[in-house]
Amino acid sequence: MTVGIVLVSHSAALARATADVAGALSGPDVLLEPAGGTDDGGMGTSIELIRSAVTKADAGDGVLILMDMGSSVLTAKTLQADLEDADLEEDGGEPTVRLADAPFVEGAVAAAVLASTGADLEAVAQSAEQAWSMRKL
Amino acid sequence: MTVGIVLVSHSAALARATADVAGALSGPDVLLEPAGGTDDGGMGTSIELIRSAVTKADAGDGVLILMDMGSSVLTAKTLQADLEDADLEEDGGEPTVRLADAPFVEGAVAAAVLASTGADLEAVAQSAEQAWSMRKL
Amino acid sequence: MTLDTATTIAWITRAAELVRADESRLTALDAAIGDGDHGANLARGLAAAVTAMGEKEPESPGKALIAAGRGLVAKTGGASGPLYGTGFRRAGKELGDGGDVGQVGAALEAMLRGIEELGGATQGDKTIIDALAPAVVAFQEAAGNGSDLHAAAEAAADAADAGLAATVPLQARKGRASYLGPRSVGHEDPGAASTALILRALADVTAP
Amino acid sequence: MTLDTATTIAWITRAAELVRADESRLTALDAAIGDGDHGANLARGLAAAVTAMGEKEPESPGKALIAAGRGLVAKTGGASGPLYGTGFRRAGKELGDGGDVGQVGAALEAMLRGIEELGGATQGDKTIIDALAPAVVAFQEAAGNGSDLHAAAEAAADAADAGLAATVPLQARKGRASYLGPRSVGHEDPGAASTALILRALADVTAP
Ligand SMILES: Nc1ncnc2c1ncn2[C@@H]1O[C@H](COP(=O)(O)OP(=O)(O)O)[C@@H](O)[C@H]1O
Ligand SMILES: Nc1ncnc2c1ncn2[C@@H]1O[C@H](COP(=O)(O)OP(=O)(O)O)[C@@H](O)[C@H]1O
Ligand SMILES: [Mg+2]
Ligand SMILES: [Mg+2]
Ligand SMILES: [Mg+2]
Ligand SMILES: [Mg+2]
Repeated sequence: MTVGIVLVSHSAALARATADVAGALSGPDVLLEPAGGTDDGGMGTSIELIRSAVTKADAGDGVLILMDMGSSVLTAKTLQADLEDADLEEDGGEPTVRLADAPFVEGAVAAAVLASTGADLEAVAQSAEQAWSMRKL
Repeated sequence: MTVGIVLVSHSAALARATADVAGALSGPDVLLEPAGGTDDGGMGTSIELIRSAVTKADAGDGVLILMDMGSSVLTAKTLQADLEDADLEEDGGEPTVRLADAPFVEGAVAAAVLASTGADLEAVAQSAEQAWSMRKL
Repeated sequence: MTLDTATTIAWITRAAELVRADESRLTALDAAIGDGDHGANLARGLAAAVTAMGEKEPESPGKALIAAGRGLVAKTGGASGPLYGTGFRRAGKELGDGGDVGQVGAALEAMLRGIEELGGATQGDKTIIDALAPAVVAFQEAAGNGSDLHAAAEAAADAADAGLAATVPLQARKGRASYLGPRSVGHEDPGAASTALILRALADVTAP
Repeated sequence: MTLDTATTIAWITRAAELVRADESRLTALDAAIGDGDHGANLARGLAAAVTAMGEKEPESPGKALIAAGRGLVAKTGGASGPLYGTGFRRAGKELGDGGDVGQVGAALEAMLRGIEELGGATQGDKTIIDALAPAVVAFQEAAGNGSDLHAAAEAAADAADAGLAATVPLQARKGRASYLGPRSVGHEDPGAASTALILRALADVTAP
């Protein structure tokens, strides 16, 4: 079992760099997909970029989505509602997604490392969310 | 008064992208300096890159340093000790630095926005540190 | 008159026109307390909404609003995209095949609830809600007093304008502007301003 | 013999040799529970330490260690850089112009305290401390029992080797490896391994 991780940011560069930092710790088995910026590369959020990142990250064990702030959060929530609707209306084949309420970088690192151990979606989500209580000094 | 901000990460790309995201909210008056990676561009931390970022970010009102994790934290602490030593031994002209115990991206955004209001170093540091208690969902 | 499919399409098309005409004003408002992209975001999002309705050839007012909502979500790029997009989709689900003044009032209320649920804002937070909530109240009050669709939409648009004006002294508690704390005081909220245009567009297209 | 300036420079130069010779072993240990750069990091850092001592032409053992510490901090690039760098600088300050077995014991203890303070690790966290702490105890015990500098350094190096071996069953609680949780169990800690080499280098250069 390997949970996938999607990183949603206003900034394509921030999503990509965070995926690289977390991937350096988790190793290559965890699919970390950045979904930053608008579909034309500007600052903002694109539901279609997030949707295709979710598809890429999903290996059948579910996908955890981390968001930086503002429109990233609102767009990820909207996608989640969409996928749940589609799952009800259609064949039920949509990936299971869980949104993480977590600090972006610290949550991504914690989630990626735990995902690399084969933990399930709920456990990976909790490790990201517990990153609010980590301290650095 | 404008407090400067230095972003220390293992990854040059992460430090730079975080500076850009925070700068988009704070506007051009706040000096946000990335100090990511080693001095030859690899993953890691360089005390000399941090030192020169601190010098660039300092406008005389002090500099807040945010770190992502691990060696970023240890190297920033070592630089702070160095600067304090130098200040005692020499002419006292070293910049005042304060390390923030904060989530990297969320702390940088909060600090940059508050710095743009002309708040002092301690207030800017506290706004970064309070970012541990923000929630997204 | 009722809000039939053609009028619904005309509403969103008119909203796109009004937003495009005022794009630079909306952008200036967002530059003051946000990141200066609200005008461009919503002009792009509403253009996509119009295109989506054109492609879908919806056979009911409700389906037209759902298509518009999808276009908005897909292309706006900022916080206002998922908010308005979710709002229009909720309104469309509520509206279905209907379109009399009472049904439109219920649809606007569903839009309000959808935006509240997604964004977590309440009145006074200096957002879309500060224009939309009083507009819904005014619409339903007018409808309750026997007004026709146009008169109710006029009342809603006027209430939205008043709600927009009332955002000036507020401190933002949601969205990007909330990062500014007290510095967000003294400006109109860009999202409240675009909401006022969307309701004005409804009044325009329902005029006899 | 005492640890004079030339012997101090020889110590760090020998440590650089031992680390370079075992660079791939250290890297493999770090690849298992970290990011696989400890060998390269420390080879680069100790080379810089040797260069820094050469440039500084230090006139005391203490100043030699301080120069080495600065080189390590400047060039290592990983967590071990500030840790060893701070450790050697603290050791240098403690050592000053001295160099008898008691003074070297005190300097090693200052190194340990400096690393503990900076990194916040204690014995059992699967770090440098797990090799250095028992080494300091063994050195001071040997010195207290009348051993000369070489014998005390041998005792310290042997204790560091034992401390390294004892890191295998531990779960890391500091540094990158701590992210792995239980998966960090079953491997030697790379920092403890390099500490053992640094102490072995001291035994080598103090041999009669
Ligand atoms: N949580 C929220 N609830 C309601 N409205 C919100 C919320 N967050 C932001 N808004 C509205 O969105 C507007 C900004 O939209 P826009 O500029 O398009 O997005 P962004 O802030 O991502 O650049 C704000 O003026 C505000 O009215
Ligand atoms: N807080 C700490 N206290 C003591 N030693 C530590 C600490 N953090 C890391 N280390 C040591 O550093 C070693 C890793 O060093 P290195 O690979 O050079 O750095 P990085 O982890 O930044 O890549 C670990 O094996 C451990 O012994
Ligand atoms: Mg905006
Ligand atoms: Mg924006
Ligand atoms: Mg390493
Ligand atoms: Mg490293």
